[in-house]
Amino acid sequence: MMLGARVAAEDRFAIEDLYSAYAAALDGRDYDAWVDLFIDDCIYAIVPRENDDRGLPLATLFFESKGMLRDRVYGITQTLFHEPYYQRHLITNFQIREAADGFAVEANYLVIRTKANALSELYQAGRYRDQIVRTERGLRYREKRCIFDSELIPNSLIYPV
Amino acid sequence: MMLGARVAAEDRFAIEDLYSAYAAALDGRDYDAWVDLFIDDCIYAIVPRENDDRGLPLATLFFESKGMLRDRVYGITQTLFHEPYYQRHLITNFQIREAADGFAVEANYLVIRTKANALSELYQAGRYRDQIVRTERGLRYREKRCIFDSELIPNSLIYPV
Amino acid sequence: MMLGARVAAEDRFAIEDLYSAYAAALDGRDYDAWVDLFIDDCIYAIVPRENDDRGLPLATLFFESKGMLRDRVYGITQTLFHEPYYQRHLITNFQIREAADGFAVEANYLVIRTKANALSELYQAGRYRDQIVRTERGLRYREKRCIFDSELIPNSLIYPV
Amino acid sequence: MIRERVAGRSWDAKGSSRIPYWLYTDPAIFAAELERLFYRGHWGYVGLSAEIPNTGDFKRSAIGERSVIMAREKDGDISVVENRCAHRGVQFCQNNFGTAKTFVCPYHQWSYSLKGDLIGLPFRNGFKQNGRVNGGMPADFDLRQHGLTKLKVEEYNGVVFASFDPDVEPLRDYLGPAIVPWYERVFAGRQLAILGYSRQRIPGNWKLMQENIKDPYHPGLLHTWFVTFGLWRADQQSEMIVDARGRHAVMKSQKNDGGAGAVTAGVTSFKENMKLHDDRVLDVVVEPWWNGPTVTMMTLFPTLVVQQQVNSLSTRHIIPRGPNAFDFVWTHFGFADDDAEMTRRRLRQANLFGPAGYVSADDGEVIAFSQRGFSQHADAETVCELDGTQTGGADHNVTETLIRSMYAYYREVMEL
Amino acid sequence: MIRERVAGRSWDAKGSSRIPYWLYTDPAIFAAELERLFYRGHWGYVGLSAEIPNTGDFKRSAIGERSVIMAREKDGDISVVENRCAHRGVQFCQNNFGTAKTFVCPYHQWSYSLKGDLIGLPFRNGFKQNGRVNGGMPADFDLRQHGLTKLKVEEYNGVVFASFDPDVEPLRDYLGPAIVPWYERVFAGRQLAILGYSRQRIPGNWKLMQENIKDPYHPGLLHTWFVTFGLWRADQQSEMIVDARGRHAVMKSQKNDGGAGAVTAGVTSFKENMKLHDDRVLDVVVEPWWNGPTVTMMTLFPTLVVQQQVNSLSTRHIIPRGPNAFDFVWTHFGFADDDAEMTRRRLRQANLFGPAGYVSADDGEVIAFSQRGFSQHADAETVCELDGTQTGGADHNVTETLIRSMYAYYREVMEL
Amino acid sequence: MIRERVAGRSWDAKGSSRIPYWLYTDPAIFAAELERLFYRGHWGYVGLSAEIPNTGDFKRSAIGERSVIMAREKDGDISVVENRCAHRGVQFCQNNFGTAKTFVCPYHQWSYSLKGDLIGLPFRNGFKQNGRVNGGMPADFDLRQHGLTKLKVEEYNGVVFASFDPDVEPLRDYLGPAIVPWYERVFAGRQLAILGYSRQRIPGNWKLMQENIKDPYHPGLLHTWFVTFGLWRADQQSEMIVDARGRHAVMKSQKNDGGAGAVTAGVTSFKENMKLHDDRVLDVVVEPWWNGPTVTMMTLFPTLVVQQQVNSLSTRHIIPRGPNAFDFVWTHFGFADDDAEMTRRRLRQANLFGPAGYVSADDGEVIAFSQRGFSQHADAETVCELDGTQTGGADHNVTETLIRSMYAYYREVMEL
Ligand code: FES
Ligand code: FES
Ligand code: FES
Ligand SMILES: [Fe+3]
Ligand SMILES: [Fe+3]
Ligand SMILES: [Fe+3]
Repeated sequence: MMLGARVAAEDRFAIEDLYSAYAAALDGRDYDAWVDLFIDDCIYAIVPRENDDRGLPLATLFFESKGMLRDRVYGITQTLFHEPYYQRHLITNFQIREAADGFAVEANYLVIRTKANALSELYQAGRYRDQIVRTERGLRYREKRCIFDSELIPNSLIYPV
Repeated sequence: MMLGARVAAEDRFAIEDLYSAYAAALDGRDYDAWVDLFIDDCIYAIVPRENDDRGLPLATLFFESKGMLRDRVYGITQTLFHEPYYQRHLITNFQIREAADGFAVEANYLVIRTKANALSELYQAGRYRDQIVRTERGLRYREKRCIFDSELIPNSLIYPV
Repeated sequence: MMLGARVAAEDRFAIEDLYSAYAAALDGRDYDAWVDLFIDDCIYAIVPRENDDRGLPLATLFFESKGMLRDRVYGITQTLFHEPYYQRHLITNFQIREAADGFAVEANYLVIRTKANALSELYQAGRYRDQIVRTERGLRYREKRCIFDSELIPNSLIYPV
Repeated sequence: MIRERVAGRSWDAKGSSRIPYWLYTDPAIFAAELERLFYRGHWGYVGLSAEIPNTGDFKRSAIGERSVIMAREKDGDISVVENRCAHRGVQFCQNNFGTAKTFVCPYHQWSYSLKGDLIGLPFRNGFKQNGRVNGGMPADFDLRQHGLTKLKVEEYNGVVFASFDPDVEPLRDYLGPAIVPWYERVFAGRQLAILGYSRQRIPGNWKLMQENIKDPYHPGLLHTWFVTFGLWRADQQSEMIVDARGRHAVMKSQKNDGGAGAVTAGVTSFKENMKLHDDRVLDVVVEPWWNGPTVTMMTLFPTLVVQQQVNSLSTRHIIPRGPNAFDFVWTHFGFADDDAEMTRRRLRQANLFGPAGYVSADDGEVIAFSQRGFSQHADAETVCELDGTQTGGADHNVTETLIRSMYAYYREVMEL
Repeated sequence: MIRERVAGRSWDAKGSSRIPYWLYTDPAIFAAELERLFYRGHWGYVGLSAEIPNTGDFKRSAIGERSVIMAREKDGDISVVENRCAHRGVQFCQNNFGTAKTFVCPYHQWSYSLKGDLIGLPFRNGFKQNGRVNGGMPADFDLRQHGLTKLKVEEYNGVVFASFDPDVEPLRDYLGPAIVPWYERVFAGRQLAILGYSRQRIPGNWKLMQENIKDPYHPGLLHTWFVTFGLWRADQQSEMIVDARGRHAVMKSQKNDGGAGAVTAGVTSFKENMKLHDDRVLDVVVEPWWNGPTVTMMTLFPTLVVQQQVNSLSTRHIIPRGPNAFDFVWTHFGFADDDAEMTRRRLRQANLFGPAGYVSADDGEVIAFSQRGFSQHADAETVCELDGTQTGGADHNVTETLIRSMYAYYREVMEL
Repeated sequence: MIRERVAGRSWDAKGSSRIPYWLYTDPAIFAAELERLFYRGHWGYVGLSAEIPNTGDFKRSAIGERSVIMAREKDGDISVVENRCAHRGVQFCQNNFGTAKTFVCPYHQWSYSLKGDLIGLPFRNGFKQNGRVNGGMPADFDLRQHGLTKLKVEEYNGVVFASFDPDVEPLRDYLGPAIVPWYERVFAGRQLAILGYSRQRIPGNWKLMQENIKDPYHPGLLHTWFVTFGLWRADQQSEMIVDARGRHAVMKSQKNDGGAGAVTAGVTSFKENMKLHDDRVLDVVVEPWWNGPTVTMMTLFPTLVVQQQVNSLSTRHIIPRGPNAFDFVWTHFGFADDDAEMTRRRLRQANLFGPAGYVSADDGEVIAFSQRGFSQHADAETVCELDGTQTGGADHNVTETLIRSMYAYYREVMEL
C-alpha cells in the first residue's frame, strides 16, 4: 500500500494543482488547455473497469499522442453532433509515488453531467491511474488512464473525463 | 491557467481549513458559524451557470452584506416553510491565486440532499469563485459566488450551498 | 470551530494518505488492507444520522475490535450472498485536531455504488468522525464512526463504507 | 360517452368548489388536458421578443410536452415551429438559445427555413453514378407537405404566444377585455431588458401553480414577509379580476406598512418583532406606470404567470412534465431605459422570488405536499369555498373565487 | 365480475401453493391490495408508545401508501390521524418526530387538534374592512365536517396499531387466540426502551417480506450464521403457529450448538471450520421471560414483523412503495429496566440484523432477485409445496405451510 | 380482434414507409413485441463461444427482458437456460461471467445442472428427527417438472444464438441464403479473440437501432469521418442485401479516398480541410478474407448487429429496457491468429466505434432525439421513402428500402 510514501510538500502541491487545472479545463470547456496538460508523446485512455480487471485491452477511447488529443478536440467541437452538457469533476484521495522522472499518481474521480432543462446526473465514477513527468513548463501527464466503474454509459461519452 | 501558482503551505492549509469549516457549518446546520465565515462587507451569490455564461445579472440569491446573510438565516429557521433536508458538501480541486489582501480561490463543489424517508439525491454541482481576505480572526470570505451547473433546481433552494 | 487549528504539514499529509489508503483498499476490494488500517483495540461504527442526532445508541454495524472487522471480511467474502457492486469513495474537507496520542479527524464522504449492467448510483453520503493514533507502522484508526445522511439504505449494506 | 373521451372519469360534485384528487394524478386526465388545454383552442407562452433581438436568433421553448422553437426571421417577424424533423422525428435543436440561417437536422441533413418550410434534402433527386441515378425521393414527393409543424404566432407588446391550433381565436379576444388593460399596464410596448433566468422542477400537478397564483388567501398566511411587511394581506385594497370565461385572472393589491393588526391575530407566520438587518431588499420605489397597485399577479391560462410585485417583474412559464410534475421557468426582466439604480433594485428584490425566494420557495414546497396528499387518497376532494361557491371576480382578497372560476371553465372544456 | 373488481386477473391454480408472478408485479393488483388489505378490515402498525412519551409528542408513520401521525394527547391517550389537510390536501407534517400543541397546515393555517378536529381557520367569518365583511366561509360551513381523517386506534402493551376502517374487529380478536400468547410474551406490558432505527428500501413486492418471515425453510440454508452456529436449523425443536384465518404467524425455535450433522450435509452455506475472531456478537444470555424458545419471529399481517432472536428485539414495519418496492423500517428496542450489560448485548447482537446484518442483509437481496425473476416471466408461478399443499401450523420447520396459509387467506379477501 | 391482441392499435397507412410514432412509445406494443419478436419464432444473440472457453465457464446474457445464462458443459456443448429459479423465482446468477459445476440458488439451495435440470433440493424427502420424518416435498414431486427454462441453442461458427421457442426454425434457415454467405465471411470458423466490451444505455426504442444499421443514407451525412475520409458515402459501390422475409440485412460498401465531390455538395458535415494530427487511427490494412468490401454492417433481427468496418470487428447486442430505452453491448473481437500489429490496429480503429466513437457516439444521440420527437406527437408518422416505397435489396446506398423491408415483416408478424 502506498500509505506513508514520502513526497515533498512542493511536489504534492504541484500535483494537486495539475489535477485542479485538469478539472478546470474540462469543466470550463477549455479543451486546448486540457491538451496542454499532456506531453507530446502521451497516452490517454478511458477504460471500463471490467476490461481492466479481466485483462482485456479494449478502451472506450485510446489515444497515443498529443495529436490524437487534438483530433478529439476537433471531433467534439466540429464533427460529433450531440446534446451539449456541462461536466463537473471531483478528484480526490490522491495516492502519490515517486517515479523515475516524476510521479505515479492514482486518485478517485466523479463526473457530474448536466444537460439543459434536466436535473444533474451522476455520469461517471472511476479512478485515475497516471504517470506524471517534470517538464520545464511544470508537471505534465505522460500517461493518464481513466478506469471507470460506470460501465453502462448513459448513452454517449463525448468529452474527455 | 493557474497551474503552478506558488502559494505558501501555511496559506494553502488555512484556505482548505476555511472551506472545511464552511462545509461543516452548513452540513451541521450551524448557520451562525456559517455567517461568521464572512466579513461584514461581503457578497454572497448563488448564480445559475447560464446567467453567468451569458452575462445576465440575475442571481438565485444575491446578498450584499453580512446583514443579509443573517436575514437569510432568520428566513430558513423562522419564516420559510419547507421540508427539512440534510446537506452534504464535497469541495475539491482548489485553484488558488494570491490577491491584494488575500486570495482568489476557485473550487468545484457538489451538494448531496437527503430528505427523511427518501434516498439521497444529487442536489447541486457547481464551482465556487471566491475572494478571501486575511483578518485578525483568520481567513474570511469577502466574496463568495456559487456558480451552479444544476440550473433546473429540484423544487426549491432553502439553505445556502 | 476547528477553523485555524495548527497541524504540522507532515501530519496533514500522513492523515490524507491514511484516508487515501482507506478509500483505495475498499474501492479496490482489498479488505485485508482495510483491516490493517485499524489498531487491534478499535471501534468501527456505521450509524444513521438520525440515531446519532437523537442520542439513540443503535448502529447499522458496530464493531469493537479488529477481530470483528476480520469477521466482517469473512462475512462479505464467504457468507453473505449478495449482488456484487463496485464502491467508489470521495473523502473531502478534512477537519483535523491534535489529540492526546494522535488526532481527531472529521471529513465528509460520498460512496458511489455501481452494479453490473446498471447505472452508477449515489449510495451513501455522510461524515467520518475518527480517532487516529500514531503507531510504529504509521497512523492507524483507533476509532472510526461513519455517520450517514442516507438513512434509507438502498436495500442492503454489505461492504464497509 | 363523452366521459369515455375523458379517461372514463366522472366528476360528480356540482359546481367547481370541490375538486377531486384524481384530477391531479390521473395520467389519462393529463393526456386529455394536453389535447384540450395545451394543443387546442388555447395560446401558449413561448418567450419574450427581447430574447431574440437579431435576425436568426432563436430560443428553444415548449408548449405542453412539445418542444418548440421561436426564431427571428429576416423580415423581423417571429416564427414558432415544432422542434421535430418531418423525416424521422428527430428533435434537431439541442440548444436553448442560438443563431441560425436555417434549421438543419443532423441525422440526414434535411434543411428547413426558420419559418419551418422544408428547403431541401440530400439526394432528393437521387445520386448520379456511372451514368445512372440512384435513389432519390419519389417523383410526387412534395416539399410543401413535409415542413415542420408551424404554429400560429402573435407577438403582443414584446411577449410571444403561439398555438398548435390554427383556428384559435385572436390573442386579444383570448385574453378578453377584463384582462387586456392589466396586461398592457405591464407590457405597454416599452422595450424589455432580460435580467436572467431561474428554473425549477416542482413535483406537483401543473394546475396547482395556476391555483397558487389565483389564491389571494395564502400569501398573507404562508409568506411571513408578505404579512409582516405588508406586501400582501387581507387588510389591503385588493381586487380579483377575471375574464369572461373564468380562465385568466389578475390579483391586484396595494401594499401597506404591515405590522400587527386584526389581520395578524393568531397568524403564526406573522413575526411582529422581525427586523431586517439589511433592508435594501425592500428598497421599493414607486414607478409612474403602476398607477396605484403595487402588485398585479396575472395568470394567463394555462401556461403563464406574469408577476409585478413592487419593482420586481417576471414571466413564469409552466411546462408540464406528466401529471405529477412541471417545470417552472422564471424570466426576470426590466425595461431597456431603466437606470443602473433601478436595475440593481429589481435584482435585489428578486431575492423574494424564484426557487429560493422569501415568498415563493415555500409555494413550491406546499404544492409538492398537496400532490403527495392527493396521491394517498385518490377519491377525496379539495374544498375551495372561501367566500362561497360562486365564480367571478371580487373586490377583496379573502376569497377562492378565482380557483372556482378556473375549474368552472375547465369542466366546460374538458367535458367533465 | 368479481374478477373485474380485482384487475381483471384470474388465479386459476387450485389452493395456495402455486402463486402467479403477476401477483407481485401488477399495479392493479397492488391498488386492490391497498384497498382490501391496508385500508379496510385490517390493523396497521404505527409505532411504539415509548416513541412518544410526553404530551404533544408525535411520530409520523404510514399505513399502506398513506402518511399518518400518531400523537400523545393531554389525557395520555394516543390518536392517529391522516397527514392530509382537509382544505386542499397538503401533507402538512414534514417531520418524523416532534412535539406540538396543534397541527397547523402551512398553506392557509387551518389548525387541527391532535385528535384531528378542525379547530379553526383564518377569516372563517370573513375580514371586516371599511365596515363590511369580506369573504369568509359559507354560513353552513361545519368545522366538524372538515377535520382530518381519524383512524381507529388500539395501544396494546406498548404497541400502537391503527385502522382506516371504523368497523375493523377489536385488535385482540384480529390477532386471535393462537397469536396473543406469543405477542404478550414479548409485549407483556413492560416499559420499552427505544434503541434506534434502521431503514431500508427493498426493490421487491411487500408480500415477499411476509413470505420471508413465514419461511422457516430458508434460514438454515441462506444464512451461514444460523446453520453454522445453530441459531436456526432443521434439527431443532420448532413450531409453526398460525391464527385461525391463516394470516398471522409465529415461527418459534430453540437454538442448539450448531456444527456438522445430517442437517448440514451438502449445504454450501454451512462453514464447518468457521470461527469468530471475536464472538461477543454471540454472547447470548437467557432471559427469564423467554420460557424456552430462543427465537420467535412473528408476522402480523400485513404490515408488521416482530423479532425476538436471542437477545435482539425489533419491530419491522412494512411500508409498500408501489408493487415493486417497499420500505422496511426497523425499530430496535429493549426494556426500560435492562442493565447496561444487557443493553450492550442487544446492541452487539443487532449486528446480525438490519440492512447490513449477517442474517438479514441477504434476505433483502434474495427478495430483490425474486422480483426480477417475476418481472421477466409474467405468467409463471412459484411452487410452495414443501411439506405438502395443506395450510395451518406445523411442529417442525421443514415446511412452507405458513406461506400457503397466508395466500389462502389472501385469495379469500382479494376474491381472487 | 387481432388488433385487440396487439394493444388495440391500428396502423392505417398502407405499406411500410410511414411508421406511426406510437409504435416506438406504446408499452402495450412493446409487450406484444417481447412475445412475438423476442420470445417466439426468433433467434436471439447470446454471446461468442470464445467468451466461455473452458468447461463450466458461464456468461450471463439476455434475450428481450429475460436474463439468461450460457454455459460450457463437460461435453463441450453450450447450454442456455433462463436465470430464474423454479422454486420461487429468484434470479440466482448475479455475475456476468464465472465458472461453476452447478447452479445453486441461494435462497433454499435448489441446485441445477448447467443444462438446467433440477439435481436436488434440501430436505426433498424431509428431515428425520426423533424417529419421524418432518416435511419434504410431496411424494409425486417430479424433479423433471421443475428444472430451469431450457432454451434451444445453436452455435454457428463461434456465435451462440438461443430461443425460448422450441419450434423455431433452424438458425441457417432463419438467416436465409442471402445472409449466410456474408455471415460466414466474418464468421468462417476461425477462432475468435475477445478484445473487450463497451456498454451503453440508449434512451430510445430498440427498433431505432435496427433502423440505424439498415439506413445507408445517414452515414455519409451524420458522420463527418465517413464522408470526409471516404469510409462510407453515396459515391461508392454499395449493395443492400436483405433476406427473403425482409428482417435481416447486410449493408456492404467499398471505401474510397473521400475528399470533395458531387456527393459532398452542401453537406455541412463534410470538412474539406480536415486533417488528422495523428492518422494511425485510420491505418487500414486490407485483410485477405474481405474479398473486396471494406465494410459489411449486418443486422440480424431483432437482437444483433455484426460490424466489420475496415479492421474493426464487433458484435452489438440489443437488449430492450421497456419501450423507451435499450442497452447496447459491444463485444469487440479479432482472430486468435492476429499478430500484435493487427491487434493494435483493431484497437486503434475502435476509437471510431462504441459510446464515444467518432462515427457511432452520435448515432446514440440522434436515436435519443428521435424518441423525444415521438413522445411529443403520438399520432404523427415517420417518412421512409428515399428510393420509393418498395421493399427488398438495392445496388446502391441512396435508399431506405431496408427499413421498409423490416417493417413489412414486422407488420406481418405483429399483425398490425
Ligand atoms: S430524421 Fe431529420 S433528416 Fe432524417
Ligand atoms: S391546504 Fe391546508 S390550509 Fe389550505
Ligand atoms: S427460490 Fe430458489 S431455491 Fe427457493
Ligand atoms: Fe405564494
Ligand atoms: Fe432470512
Ligand atoms: Fe451511424
